[in-house]
Amino acid sequence: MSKRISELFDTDKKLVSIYFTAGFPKLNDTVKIIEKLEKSGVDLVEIGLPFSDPLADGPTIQESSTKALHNGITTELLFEQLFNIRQKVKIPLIIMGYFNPVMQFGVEAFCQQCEDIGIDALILPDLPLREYQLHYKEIFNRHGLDLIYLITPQTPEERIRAIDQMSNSFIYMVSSSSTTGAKAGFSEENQEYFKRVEEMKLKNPTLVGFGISDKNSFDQATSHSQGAIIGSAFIKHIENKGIDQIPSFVLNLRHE
Amino acid sequence: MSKRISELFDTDKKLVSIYFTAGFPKLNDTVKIIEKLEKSGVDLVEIGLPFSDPLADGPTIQESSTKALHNGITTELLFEQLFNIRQKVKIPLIIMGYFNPVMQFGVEAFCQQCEDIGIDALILPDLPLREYQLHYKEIFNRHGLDLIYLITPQTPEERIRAIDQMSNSFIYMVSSSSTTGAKAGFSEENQEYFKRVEEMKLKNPTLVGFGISDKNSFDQATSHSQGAIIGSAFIKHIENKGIDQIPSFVLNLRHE
Amino acid sequence: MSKYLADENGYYGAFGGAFIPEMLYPNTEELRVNYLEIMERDSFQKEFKYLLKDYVGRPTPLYYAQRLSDTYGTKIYLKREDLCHTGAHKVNNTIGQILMAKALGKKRIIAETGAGQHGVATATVCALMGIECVIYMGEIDISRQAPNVARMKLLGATVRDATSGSKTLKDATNEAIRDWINNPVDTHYIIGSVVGPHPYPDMVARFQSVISEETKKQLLEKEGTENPTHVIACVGGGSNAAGQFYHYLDREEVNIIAVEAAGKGVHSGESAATSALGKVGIIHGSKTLLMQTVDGQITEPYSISAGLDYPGIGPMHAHLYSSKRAQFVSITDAEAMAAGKRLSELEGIIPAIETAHAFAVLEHQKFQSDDIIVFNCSGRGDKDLQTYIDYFEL
Amino acid sequence: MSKYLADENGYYGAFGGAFIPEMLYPNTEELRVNYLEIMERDSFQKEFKYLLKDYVGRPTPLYYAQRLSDTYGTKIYLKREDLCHTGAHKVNNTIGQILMAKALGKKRIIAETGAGQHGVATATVCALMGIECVIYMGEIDISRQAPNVARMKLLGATVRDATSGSKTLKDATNEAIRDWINNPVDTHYIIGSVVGPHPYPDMVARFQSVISEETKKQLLEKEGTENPTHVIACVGGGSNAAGQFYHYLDREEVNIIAVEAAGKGVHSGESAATSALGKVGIIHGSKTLLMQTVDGQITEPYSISAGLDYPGIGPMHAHLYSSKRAQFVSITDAEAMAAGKRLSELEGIIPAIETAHAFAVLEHQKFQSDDIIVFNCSGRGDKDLQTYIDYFEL
Ligand SMILES: Cc1ncc(COP(=O)(O)O)c(C=O)c1O
Ligand SMILES: Cc1ncc(COP(=O)(O)O)c(C=O)c1O
Repeated sequence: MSKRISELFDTDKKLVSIYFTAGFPKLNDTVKIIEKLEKSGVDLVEIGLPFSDPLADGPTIQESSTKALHNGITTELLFEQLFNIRQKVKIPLIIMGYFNPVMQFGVEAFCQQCEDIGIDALILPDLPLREYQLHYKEIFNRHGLDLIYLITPQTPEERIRAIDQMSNSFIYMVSSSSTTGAKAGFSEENQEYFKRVEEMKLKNPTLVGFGISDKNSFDQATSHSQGAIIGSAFIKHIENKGIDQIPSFVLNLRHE
Repeated sequence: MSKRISELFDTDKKLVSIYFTAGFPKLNDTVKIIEKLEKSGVDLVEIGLPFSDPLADGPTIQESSTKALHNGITTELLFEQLFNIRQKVKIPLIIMGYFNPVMQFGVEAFCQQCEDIGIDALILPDLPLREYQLHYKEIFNRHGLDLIYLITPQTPEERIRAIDQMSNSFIYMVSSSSTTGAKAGFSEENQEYFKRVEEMKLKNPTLVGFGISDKNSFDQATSHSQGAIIGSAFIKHIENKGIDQIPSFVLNLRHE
Repeated sequence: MSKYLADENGYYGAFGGAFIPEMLYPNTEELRVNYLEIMERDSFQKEFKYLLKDYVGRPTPLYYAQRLSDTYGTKIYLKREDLCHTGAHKVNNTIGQILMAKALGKKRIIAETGAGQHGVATATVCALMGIECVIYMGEIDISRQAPNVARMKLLGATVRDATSGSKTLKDATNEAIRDWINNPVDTHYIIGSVVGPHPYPDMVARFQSVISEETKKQLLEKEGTENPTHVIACVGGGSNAAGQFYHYLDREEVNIIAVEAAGKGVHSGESAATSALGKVGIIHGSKTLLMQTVDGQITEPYSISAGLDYPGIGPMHAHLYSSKRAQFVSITDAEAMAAGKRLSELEGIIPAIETAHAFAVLEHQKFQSDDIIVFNCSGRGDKDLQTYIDYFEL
Repeated sequence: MSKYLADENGYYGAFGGAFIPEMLYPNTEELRVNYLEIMERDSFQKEFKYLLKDYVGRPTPLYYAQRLSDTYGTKIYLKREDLCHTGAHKVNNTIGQILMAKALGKKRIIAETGAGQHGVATATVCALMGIECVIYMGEIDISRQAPNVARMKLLGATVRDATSGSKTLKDATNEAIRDWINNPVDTHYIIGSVVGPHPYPDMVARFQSVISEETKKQLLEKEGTENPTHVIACVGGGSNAAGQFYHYLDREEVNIIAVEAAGKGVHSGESAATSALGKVGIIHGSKTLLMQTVDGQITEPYSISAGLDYPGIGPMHAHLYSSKRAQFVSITDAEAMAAGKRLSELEGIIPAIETAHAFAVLEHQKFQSDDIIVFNCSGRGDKDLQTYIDYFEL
């Protein structure tokens, strides 16, 4: 496990993780946003590598991806933007993207770049476990990268346990079987699911993602997990208010 | 055979027969036209009883029929218009129409009216021989009416002879297998057909109809027959020049 | 010989015959003298059956409509003529007639069309045989049935506009007949329904009779009997109905229901309900029931479905009506549209609007749970989508 | 097991698999675990075959195209999928999948559609079964395929517009997948081609394999051999091709020709010729050939035919391509349109423009007089009339 990630989870506090789309709203906002997030007290950042067809995401993230691609973001350019990032921020950085752009870049080359830059882990929602195990795990490991797995309310206990076995940092607990940005707030059912997973006492910690937009949903999400990931709500915020208002967004999540 | 018709064919001259549509161009032109035709030296008149779907006729006659119907002509009204006609004109008068209006009026009633008025014969192109013989001949004969049969270049010799046997006044020789107004002038083939029929030495005289528009075609048509029937060309003439110019139309047919 | 079929002079009881001008005599006579002999030739039957099978896609299924049956509490079968190549039963007849034309040595085909279904079916078989094809269509129909006009052109046919009269089907028929008069030797006229002078009604009915021939066999397999309790079909000219009724005509235990278009209502002045409104008369060479003025002028019919928008019915149907062998039902535009929608939603089959008229009978009449009803599902609704769209504001 | 069919993990050689987010895992897993067992059930097979026969109108004819054969000096057969209910082969698959959905206890169906053929086929089977149906369609496609949108609505389906991305098929697919993610328990997603994550490509190919199953029998009757020398089909996602090739895959003596849309020219920048332009990548859950930028962004394809306008091909076809089992041919818009017109004029069959691409091969390649060529005549051109009208100014 990446040291930065393991240290992070070694606290009691509820972790705030923010997802944003690289190259959005402006092509060169990527690094600025990461810096501002760290300064605002965010614990972990997921840098979205835009994809033309992000089928696990909702309209907000899809639109931001489309705009970022239109702005001219490419995998290569993202790596260039992140070239010096570790001289600027210390918090764990994760790249989240779809598998096709990674494949086209070359999995080996991609991992090498991540290692060089100091990326801690990857989230590739459409890279199936089996494929990963068979073909890519060895490469990832060689470059000190963790692959973060997702689980959903429909994931059977057995499979959660298997994922837990294979995971090495944290588990991304999708709040409901929903694309990002689809729901707001959590139902009883959702909460029971959080509790059920908590009671499984997995070896890895969990972060809840999807559907978290404010302090209320953040608190609900983290009552049975170690933190939560905010994506669509954050993207809407910087789109409407600009990236200078990032601190207020983060503040509002924790205090209200 | 009607006396007026038999007397007419007792001459050597080439007979001019004119077809026009009753109630056209104006509703009450019917009688005026007949009078003018007689005065102009026309030998025989066919009064067209308009029908909505005159499938043996070309566009000129169809349009005149449509207009006449629009003007308000009906079978009853035509008979009213013709009520006194025999006090005005002496030449043979024939009513030409389709069988459906006759049927709706009642064949018996229709023939009675014709007899009362002094109509000499009927041309009902869509009343088949067989039907006529079986159901209507007796009625027609009782009212002193002849039914004029048509023959065409395709009519086999045998059938021409049969028609000749059944006919009692003259045979309407359709110049080519064409709807009215379809062709202008006659081909070699046409002329051969005229000759062929002439050489059959039928008991009835023949009048040629369809495709006669001027002196030239009139002369061609009558070189092997006793006369010709002009329809579409006459209707076009009165439509364009008015009914006052009828004498000039007839003159032009004979002298040029 | 069935008393419901044509006698040798083409009469169905008091109806039928050949009321044609002498100019058409040789054409129809050639056909009259030869049609039965040609149709009975082995080579003809073989090719006809071959093309119906491999080209048209016959036999069409006799489909048990489960959800429709459940809805109306009776057993309903659909004879799926909508699955025929070109989308309706019309092609059964054009296949037969193109073979007839070939056997007679004809080099050119003409036809009339209203909605365009018969025109397309004719243009199709002419393309298949490589024979010149001219289709007459009313000027007004040409503009409102643009897709079918395009299909005919794509198939290589010439579409000629009938500009006379009301510029619709009746006038297209007049024009086609005129063309035939003017081309008596090399041209065959493919009439699209069981109308026109003898031998057309009989010939077309024979070609379409494959529908009930198949139905008998298929029903026997499914229900253990060749006979349904009811056969139901819409009647424009009456060809799909003739085909569906044919082999049941003499089986008096089979009830026959013929469905006409009442347009905006039988007595609205905008209707095509010939049996209800018509009187005996002559139309297109046949003595039959037709809509006309007291003066014997043929009137313009109206129906939302172009294929039922004809002022007459075939003489067979006039006879079935007057002999009471068939029950006639009039269905309004609104009832037909609702029935079309219902069939779409219940069975996933969007019927032609002509066909939808037949299905509307289910709302008019109660059937028993053990009745077996066969509908002629005469055509598919693809050609009618614009009407459906406009009507239901889809 | 054929080396050209999916292995138990859904791989065709290097292609296939299930590259799906975890959110879809339960849905596809449920299907993967059950589909073979369900398909093999007697009751399933019985109902599937019954509906294919009585509802869809199968077997579709294998029609010997005389005039086309004469023109090209070879023997040409057409597998008449254009005669299927709803107008194309697509319904074979939707019938299969709706029965699958019922067996899995699903209460709601979703699907994506481009030109609308698959949407109509899906809405049709949902009406047939009385199951709720939501169809995703790109906003742009909705406006250019209005008649098919109307058909779906008439059939009772809800048509939802995909407003993301390029607002066409690719995006409709994304939206449908999202819906499925959001409704993992009660909803079945009916994919319309041999694309998507395992087990879809295999399942859809099996449902479509009825095409070559019938072809074998029919050709044996007609030519005394089950094997043609060539089978030819167009490839959008590849379902009609998969069905036509299926039972011939292991018969190496049968040449397989797959036809892709070259749009305005393979290298014009407006093309959908995936095998020529694509590289290995992941699209809609499957590893296959797809058109993409060097950066792995999926590019917008272009073809005059909406059904071929897809940036990928099914993994089976990627494998057939890379293993050289099949020959791939690219056909431009202009070649396809000309081929469509030719088939219309020579055979009286107006093909879908997708299908017309396949026939254009006859102008690309010379066949021997004793070759036996089977084309999958995958669909009829009714849906494409506006395109034909515009293109040929009819
Ligand atoms: C589908 C369909 N059904 C019925 C008809 C009516 O014709 P007929 O009464 O000759 O079957 C038509 C005519 O176009 C039609 O297209
Ligand atoms: C008639 C027809 N053929 C072919 C296709 C292409 O799909 P596939 O490659 O899955 O057969 C379509 C798609 O809509 C179609 O409608």
